[in-house]
Amino acid sequence: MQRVGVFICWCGTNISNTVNIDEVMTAVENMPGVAYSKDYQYMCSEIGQNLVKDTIKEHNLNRIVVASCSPRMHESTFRKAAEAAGLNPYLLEIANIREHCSWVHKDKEAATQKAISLTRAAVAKAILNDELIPGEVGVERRALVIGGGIAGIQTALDIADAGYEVDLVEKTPSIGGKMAQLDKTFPTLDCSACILTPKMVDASMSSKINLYTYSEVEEVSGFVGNFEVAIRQKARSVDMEKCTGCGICLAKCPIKTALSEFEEGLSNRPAIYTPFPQAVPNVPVIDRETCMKFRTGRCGVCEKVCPTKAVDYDQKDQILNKKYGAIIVTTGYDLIDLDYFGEYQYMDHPDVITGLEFERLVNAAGPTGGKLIRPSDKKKPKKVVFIQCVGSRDKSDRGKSYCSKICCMYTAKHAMLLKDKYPDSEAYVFYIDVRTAGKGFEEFQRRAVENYGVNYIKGMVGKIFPTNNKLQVNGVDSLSGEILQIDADMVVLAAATKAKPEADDVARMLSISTDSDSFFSEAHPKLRPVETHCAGIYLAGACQGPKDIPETVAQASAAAVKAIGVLSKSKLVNNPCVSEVDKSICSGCLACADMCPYEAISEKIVEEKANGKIVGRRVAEVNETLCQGCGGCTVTCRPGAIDLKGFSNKQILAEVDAICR
Amino acid sequence: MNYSYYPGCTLKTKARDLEESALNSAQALGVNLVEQEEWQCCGAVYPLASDEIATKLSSVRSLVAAHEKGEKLVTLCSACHQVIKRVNHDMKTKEDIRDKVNNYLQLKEDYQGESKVIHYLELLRDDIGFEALAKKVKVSLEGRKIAAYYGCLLLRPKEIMEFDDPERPTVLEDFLECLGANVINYPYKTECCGGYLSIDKEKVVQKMVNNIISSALEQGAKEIVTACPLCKYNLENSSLYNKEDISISYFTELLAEALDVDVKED
Amino acid sequence: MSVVASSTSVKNVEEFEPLIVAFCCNWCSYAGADLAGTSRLNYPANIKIIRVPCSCRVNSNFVLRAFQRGADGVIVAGCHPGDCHYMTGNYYTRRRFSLLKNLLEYVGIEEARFKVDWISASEGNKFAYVMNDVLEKVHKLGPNRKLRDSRWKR
Amino acid sequence: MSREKITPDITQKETVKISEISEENILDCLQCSKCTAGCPAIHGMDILPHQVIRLLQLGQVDKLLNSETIWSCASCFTCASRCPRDVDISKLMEALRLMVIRVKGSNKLKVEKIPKLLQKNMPQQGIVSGFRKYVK
Repeated sequence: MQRVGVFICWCGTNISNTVNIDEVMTAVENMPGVAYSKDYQYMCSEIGQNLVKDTIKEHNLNRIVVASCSPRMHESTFRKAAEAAGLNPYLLEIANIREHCSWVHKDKEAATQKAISLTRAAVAKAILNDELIPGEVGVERRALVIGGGIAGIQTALDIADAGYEVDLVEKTPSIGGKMAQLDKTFPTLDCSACILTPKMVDASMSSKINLYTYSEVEEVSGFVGNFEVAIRQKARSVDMEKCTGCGICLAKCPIKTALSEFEEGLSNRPAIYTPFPQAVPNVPVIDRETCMKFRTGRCGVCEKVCPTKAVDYDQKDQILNKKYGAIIVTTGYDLIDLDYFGEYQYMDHPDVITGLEFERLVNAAGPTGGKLIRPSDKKKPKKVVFIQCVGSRDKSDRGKSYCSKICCMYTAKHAMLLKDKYPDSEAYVFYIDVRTAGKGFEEFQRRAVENYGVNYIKGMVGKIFPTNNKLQVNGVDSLSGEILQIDADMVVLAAATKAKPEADDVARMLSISTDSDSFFSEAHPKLRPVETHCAGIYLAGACQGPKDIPETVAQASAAAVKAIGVLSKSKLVNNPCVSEVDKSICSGCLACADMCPYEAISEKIVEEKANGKIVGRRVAEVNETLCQGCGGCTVTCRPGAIDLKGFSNKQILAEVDAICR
Repeated sequence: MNYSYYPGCTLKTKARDLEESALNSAQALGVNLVEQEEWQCCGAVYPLASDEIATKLSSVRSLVAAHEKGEKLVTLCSACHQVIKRVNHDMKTKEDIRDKVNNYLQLKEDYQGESKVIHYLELLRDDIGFEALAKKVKVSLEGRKIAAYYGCLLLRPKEIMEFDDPERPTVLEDFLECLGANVINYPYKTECCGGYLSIDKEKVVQKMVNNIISSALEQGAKEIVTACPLCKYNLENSSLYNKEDISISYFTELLAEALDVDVKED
Repeated sequence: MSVVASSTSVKNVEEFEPLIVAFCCNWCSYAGADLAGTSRLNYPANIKIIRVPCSCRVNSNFVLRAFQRGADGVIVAGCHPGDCHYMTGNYYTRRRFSLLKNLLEYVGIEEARFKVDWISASEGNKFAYVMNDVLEKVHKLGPNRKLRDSRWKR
Repeated sequence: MSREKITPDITQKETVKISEISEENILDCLQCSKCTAGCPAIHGMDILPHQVIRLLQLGQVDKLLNSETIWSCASCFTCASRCPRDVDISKLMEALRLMVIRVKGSNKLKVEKIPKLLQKNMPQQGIVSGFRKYVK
């Protein structure tokens, strides 16, 4: 005889404002199987949980239904409470009367009736719940970090520091990411390279960290604790072991005209190149698209000049297959394309640049050696206009509807860097709003205004009209209503940030989700900010949403802790909601095995007596450690021999019946 | 190839040069622009109010006529082009307008925006192709410093006009280039000339057209081409306008000239 | 019309209150429904959600049973094709239910009563939209009588 | 300047009518003022385009109906095509003009003016546009 206890949560007023708790209580008391029911203001609080625990014992309850918020929120909380009271945690069901009821309905009567209906369904299901015992599975105690920017580097260092092996996969020839391209960092104005390069070196020197640069993750399968990953190491055409990084090949390469990706196209690089002098590893790659040897078969200079014979034109891509316990995604961001913002002349005038290009132009190691000059005529700019929100907070098809978060701060930084270099120059910043939420951020921006005399103009720029040697910027000061026309020497655009173009593919490969802007979705916007919905896969940095360096690093360390949490366990418990085969009615057709995406179902020969003889009969068998519990096989099964524990046919039909009553 | 051709009011009166040069050059290119029967004035401006249906009817009549003949509908005047294209877009995408218009017109078959409306420039670019056009040029415009003036109606709104990038269009420049001209680029080419404001806001229009002409002059242009009679009128009323310094003509006039087609002088 | 609105005795007996059962996959659509909740988007209370691990867990039986027991509409919602948490589950959903749709059409169930859609965890808006849309269409169609088991009274 | 009591109100009749005619959502605007910054006819306006929307958001339709701005807009769609919030201000301007001229006897273009315009060789297209924009 099942004795169901039903606990109804008010969630303060979140539920009780729209759902008449008393009416639900009365209805629940009359539901078949319900032995006890109780409502409370905050069921998830300690008192609420104790209430559940105590009444389980007191009233000898053997099935529990909690009508409260989404099971995605507190199912595990209440399962733990049930377990503490000596009940198998899988005997508990949640009725979602907050997210699916009180928060989406206004009519109290209708919401109350729906809450009753949902609770009735949960009770009907709970009555059919069975005790489930999770299996155990071993953990591959190694982590994979995808993306070698500051987020990836920090995560890898933290995991390595805890004593676990980490593989760091980076698509470009060097780790460092966007941060390596920056000149100074806000709000302290310390040099980006000075704080980043030591970390890059640490990562390469760590015995626990394996760097796979110029590599891409190609395939991911498996699950938490046991991911199987294929990594493509692209052919570098240079032997990593033999190369000493002397750089002779770079100097001798006859091709000098490829655009440097690292310098944002502001300078050229040879066909054999390292992205920047402090690259880690300091081993060049040959860009086969531009290399003469690869294009025409003639040349071979680099091979001839290499003192260690490291150049290898025949090198091929290699696929590495490795296993990992946890994966951290740190793939970063890009700036949007400005092709459709013709009014800013970015595509048509060399003196209109992006913020990232400005970073390179002021950087001592940049294309101008740190001399801030106009790209067109190499002259000192006297008047520089900075335009914020180029494509940010823009819901038209040209831009992104979100705030890019970093531009207000870096624009203030750029204006100060300009004034530092040329105190007699003028800086104008067009903004919609200045957003400086962050420690020391407001003070930093005010310093630009108060100490540096940067002109902040609340308003936008309509269009830039290039005249013979100036950029005539037509704008407005919306506070005073003054129409402005500024003859600028240079314009810097704070282009919106966007997710990497490959983000959707990465998400698909990892079975994690993205938001509508292709940023990866965290499991909970507040309480699980670095986890994904896929156990064992974590996020850090701007691949999850626009972020500055301090936030990225904090998130990276948080993701590392989460990963270490997995790696430090010798065994992980499995999801016990897996498929099981009733061998007595299985016909052995194995349609289920064909369908299973995890290859968790295989054939088994069972011996049984038929006409006095022992004969073998083919049936299907589920490997419980491989089964992930999707339940797809249950539908393929013609005799109906496979069922899914925790979501059995009977249970779901009971829910349907209860709802349709 | 046959096209339905919609002339519009001004091309039969003040802008006869635009029509004649276009029709004659089309003939030279083997394109037959057949004037629609009993076309009505499009209204010159697209009715922006959602509750105005009557002012869209004349455009629909032309669209339906072109649809019945199974021909693309070609326009020459920028204003007509915008009005007819936008009305067609409404018929295609806005159910309430479509229902009301069809109820009113009582056609044999409901019209649902099937016709394709193209500007003569689109015909040259997409149907004939500028490369093919370049081969037919008899008198190259080599050495002539010509600036293209788009104005507003051809380009915006871009999702409906689907004509060219509204901020950095190239179709007129590409066109001039294939006639052999020395194309002058200047940033005011997409700025509005003032349009109908010249009726009683002449001062406002003066400033607008002066900006355009001085920018073109600064970049060294000697000629400006346009596709719109009102643009031409406004530009020629600029205080900076002077036939010796800068002449303003329709793009079709240059086309006729390059193809060595006779155009009657008025 | 004599259908009593879903167990609400206070409501006008004549008023048709459709009952719609929605099967939502745990990873996308159920989360999308949660997001609709946290974003306080409104949709009618006539929709009742049943959580399943994956849309491919939904057996055609469940859908038929719901109609039999008096549901006026059924929705099956899963992750977008290509985004299934279990890699390929929703492809099976898509195929299975295009078949079921044919069957339902054959037995005379109006097309609008059964909807399979893809709603991701980030599409709270879409969730509310689909729910409202289905409800509106079912409301126009009136109560489902075709598959209803007469012994089962709602 | 005196302190007037203004309660922001977008539910009043005129604002609702303008929303209906234009089918634009004035609440989408976040006052970036890009419309004003790019408007080529700005020198003929007493109220700037971004202020037009702000006044609509505040429910101050009267001020707009008496402004020069709505008659100085050439409907060139520069603002609409650049608006980061997808607000088509040209439609709002049209709605405001219609609010004025749909009242009997409020036409802005007097027929007596036409012969003079024709004399000046104004293309028919300009005159027809004028009739559509200034006369109902």
